[in-house]
Amino acid sequence: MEYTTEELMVVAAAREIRDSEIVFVGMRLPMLAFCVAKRLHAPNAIGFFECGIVRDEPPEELLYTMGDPANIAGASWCTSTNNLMFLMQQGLIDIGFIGGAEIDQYGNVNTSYLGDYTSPKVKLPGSGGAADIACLSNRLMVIMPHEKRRLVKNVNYITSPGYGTGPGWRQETGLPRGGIKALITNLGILRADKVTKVLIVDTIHPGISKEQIIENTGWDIQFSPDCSETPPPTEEELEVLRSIDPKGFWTKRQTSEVKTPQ
Amino acid sequence: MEYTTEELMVVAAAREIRDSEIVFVGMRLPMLAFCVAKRLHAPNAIGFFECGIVRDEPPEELLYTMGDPANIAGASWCTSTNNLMFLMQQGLIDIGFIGGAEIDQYGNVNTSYLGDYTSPKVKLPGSGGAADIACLSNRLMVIMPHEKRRLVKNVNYITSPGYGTGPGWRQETGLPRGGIKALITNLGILRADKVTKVLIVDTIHPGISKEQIIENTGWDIQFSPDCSETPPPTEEELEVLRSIDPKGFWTKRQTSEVKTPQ
Amino acid sequence: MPSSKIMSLEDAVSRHIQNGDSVVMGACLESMIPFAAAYEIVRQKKKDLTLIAPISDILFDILIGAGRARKIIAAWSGNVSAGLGYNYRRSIEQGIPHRIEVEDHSNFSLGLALLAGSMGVPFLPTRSLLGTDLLKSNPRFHVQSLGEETLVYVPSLNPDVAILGVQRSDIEGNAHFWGNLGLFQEAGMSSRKVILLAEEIVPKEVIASDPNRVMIPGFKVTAVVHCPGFAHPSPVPGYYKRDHDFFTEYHRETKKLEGFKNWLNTWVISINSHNEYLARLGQRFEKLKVKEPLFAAPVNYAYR
Amino acid sequence: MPSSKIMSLEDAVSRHIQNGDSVVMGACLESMIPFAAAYEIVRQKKKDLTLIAPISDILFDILIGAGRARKIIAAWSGNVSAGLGYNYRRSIEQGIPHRIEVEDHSNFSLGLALLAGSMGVPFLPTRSLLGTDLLKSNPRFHVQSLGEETLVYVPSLNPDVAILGVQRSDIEGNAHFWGNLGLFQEAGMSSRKVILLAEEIVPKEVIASDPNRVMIPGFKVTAVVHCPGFAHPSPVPGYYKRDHDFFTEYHRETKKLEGFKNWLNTWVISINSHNEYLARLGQRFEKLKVKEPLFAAPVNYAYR
Repeated sequence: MEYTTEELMVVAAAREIRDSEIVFVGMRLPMLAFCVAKRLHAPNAIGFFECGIVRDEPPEELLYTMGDPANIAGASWCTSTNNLMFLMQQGLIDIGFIGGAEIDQYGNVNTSYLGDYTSPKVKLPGSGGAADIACLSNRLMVIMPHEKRRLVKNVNYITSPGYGTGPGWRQETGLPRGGIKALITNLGILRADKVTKVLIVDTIHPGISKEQIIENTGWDIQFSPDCSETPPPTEEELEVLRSIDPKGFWTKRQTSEVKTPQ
Repeated sequence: MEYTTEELMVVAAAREIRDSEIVFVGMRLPMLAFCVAKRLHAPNAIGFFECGIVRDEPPEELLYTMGDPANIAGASWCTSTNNLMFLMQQGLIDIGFIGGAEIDQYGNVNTSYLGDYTSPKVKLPGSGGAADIACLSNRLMVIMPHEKRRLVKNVNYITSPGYGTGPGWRQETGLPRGGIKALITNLGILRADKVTKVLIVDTIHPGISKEQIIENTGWDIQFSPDCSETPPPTEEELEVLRSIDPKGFWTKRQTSEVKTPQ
Repeated sequence: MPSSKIMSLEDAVSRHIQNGDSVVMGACLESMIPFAAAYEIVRQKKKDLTLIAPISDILFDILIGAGRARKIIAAWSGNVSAGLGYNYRRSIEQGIPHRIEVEDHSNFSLGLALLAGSMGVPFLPTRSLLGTDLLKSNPRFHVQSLGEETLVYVPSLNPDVAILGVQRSDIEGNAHFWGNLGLFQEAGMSSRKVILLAEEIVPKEVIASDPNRVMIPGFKVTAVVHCPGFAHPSPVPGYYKRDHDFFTEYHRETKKLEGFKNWLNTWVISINSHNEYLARLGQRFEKLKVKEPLFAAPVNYAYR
Repeated sequence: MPSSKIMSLEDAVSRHIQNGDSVVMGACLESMIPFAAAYEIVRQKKKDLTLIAPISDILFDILIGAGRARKIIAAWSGNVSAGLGYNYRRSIEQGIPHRIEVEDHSNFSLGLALLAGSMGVPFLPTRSLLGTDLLKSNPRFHVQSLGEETLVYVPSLNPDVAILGVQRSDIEGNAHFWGNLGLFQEAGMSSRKVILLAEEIVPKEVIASDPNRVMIPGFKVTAVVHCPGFAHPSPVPGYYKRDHDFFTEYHRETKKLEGFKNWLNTWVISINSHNEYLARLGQRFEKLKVKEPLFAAPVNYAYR
């Protein structure tokens, strides 16, 4: 079956969610990933939406924002943003998803300012709940386009901390847990090296070359010794995904280059 | 009209509530006082019940506890104990009522331990919300039987602070506001001297002598230069009160000595 | 797919309460107090419990008298409509059946302690309790100056178990609660395990039809017990009234130790189950049940 | 006896929002955002406002572009379903129409700041934000060691005014709210004044029939505005859906300053009232209204 890069990214994200986990769901691709996981391998996963919604069933309509009334109807809990953040601060959130404008070799994400924050070149929207998810969840997942200007050696503003300056940094900083578990891009999946905490390539998406990844990464990117190809979406995964987003609003089936499985 | 001492105490307490005030209502006599005030001179008063209830209409039945379902039906807000305490901590509660086992010359109330708290002679029930009301409300009202063993020079355990050791003590202690406004007993009404902060007699109930008050007070009790007689309940006040507690459950009309107005 | 958490009261107490546990026993002050669970704790002879609640009417007095408590963390312990708790006094004043420890709180400070536990922070600041001797008798409070201000830092509590009552729950522990909240939500969110006692078990769709009525998420719930009448003699809004006489009788009958032993035998030990308890109450409980429905205005969650 | 707080949107904005005020503009993130009040603020040329919200979709971008804001205290500002906010960027990057100040927050830290204000304490502690540069760009955060732990102390916020939307209110400001809460309750409790925009005004008895559905007490409410459609283009559960296209169009049309000026003139300045705005929307708004009722399960508050 043919699929788009975005579909591959959603499926890759879905595979990171294990059954019965509590997931801090971001909008767009993570929302779809949560729904795919629920329908396939993680039927008991629970979704937290930071506007104050907890769901154990996917909503009946495609969401444009997490506050759409379709996300409220049939929710298992409607409550305050604070109550959900409290539970995350307790350590009860297994996995959280965020996006970003920039990410660096240690998985630190910037969604606030490009350039000096006192007189920035570009003002980005800001943290939302991303800083909280990066600080307090057990495993942080980041989803971003793979471009040299986005995957930079060091971000100049940390909105959402990964491993900071390397091993031991989170503990020294006082963060209670967590750290970046994977960066899913349109070219591959990167994970932190166990020793150095620098992001290295774990799998490369079908049809993508190592050179493309090197060219599009802003630091001297390394490849895991076990580096392999990202398994393409299965027919089942695609079917479920397309039943959730039939028009491909978030997965760009209308506009994006369509891939044929290798 | 005849009335009991308890009826006089309720009416005296009701008179302390001004219109549109927010009242932290205790159980028993203060509950009745709030209802009397609402029906007569303070129709817009609002009652806070620490179990998490706010009312702007009295309940339709006599309450035995503030958590009786009759107190929930028709409430204007059912919420958490914390939310009500938060608003009090902000300074929004005008007047709060408590009872006590012991009170001293500075209006400090003990409802915790008689004797050394490490091996007390008598274990009392404890603070409940009384300590919070005494610390955080704008005006504290205490209602107690007038006995020498209860009105003592110094309590040996402060559950609910009045003026501590005298002028300036609340400020030095860090308390943001408040202090005892009146102590209503079965013999009279005591208020803090403006300068010394010691409780002195403001009014004496009808039929009670100064000597009775002196005999039943554990410190060298003084009388205000303006000391007068507590105005007896009016017919209207008694009618309203008896419509709320028709059997005199809380005002002991069955058991208590009945007074004839002087 | 959803796995049921339904179990009997006996199993819930037996499996999920260990000797030495800290247990929130009701958190709504005078209503919805889980007496049925307290009685079962007595029957199963659980011991060395640390009991936590702002005010739980005579429930603490019963458990103290029955020798089940090592310690209480509370703002108030007695008999709300009738007066003092005699077992509490006997324990502290005379060491009968043994002397329990007391961690003194006010309603607010206990609320903050459970909220801090819910939030996952070590303390919360307050302006309450300044100048009180609770700061001496409970050395866990910490007074801190901050610029020109003085605050009390209230340390967090994360109880081992919360036993909480609700009107209705589904089999997974998604539940509806209404009435005054007390510290219900803070107790549920801060505790490691939650045992729900429910007047009714309803389909999941009933709960999901009104997610704003849910106070704690189903995934925090460990066990769901279908236990109509669980709160007697305390009330459940929409279900039954408070049995005022029961509290008055308890007060009268437990003044002497012998009297309490008789009371405990009559109402707890000689009874094998909650159903037998209800049977013993008989018409007395029937009379407490509400007869005049009073429905909330409809709420529409329409989204299309 | 109850005194009515009902007033027109024009009066509520005119009387209760002063130049220089700090104003919470919606607290539920993507839903129930009080756009009608924002438009009226633009028409009345209120200025030097400090805008507070975790996320209020394009509402901040509109007010920034219209020159009404001096400062924003927020976690996120942009266009949730369509991307960046161009006026926000123009203000910070180019000083157009003037450069606003930004007090950086995360959703959680803003939630804690408003909660601290609600609680009446100067700060609340958190483990979030450690290691982030929000601690640098917002110097009001304070990092504190406590034994072996490190905490961030988030300073309290007490806004001058909260403008909040609800489904229904009585004339005194007792109101029912349902759906995701966001920071609704914290915003209402912490603010000195509260302006409620309500889809419906209902008799007091309707609200009193379900006191658990009330989020902030009526006495905290300063003004009640009957303003059906107040949240358009954001949604109100049970009333109308989100107008996704409106956000997409805004994004497309406001990329250039001229485009924003046209947009503002079309949708705000050339319109005299909220009713005219609804009339301009016409069938577009009708189509957003929900058509399939979805009622919550009944709840019985019976007490006798």
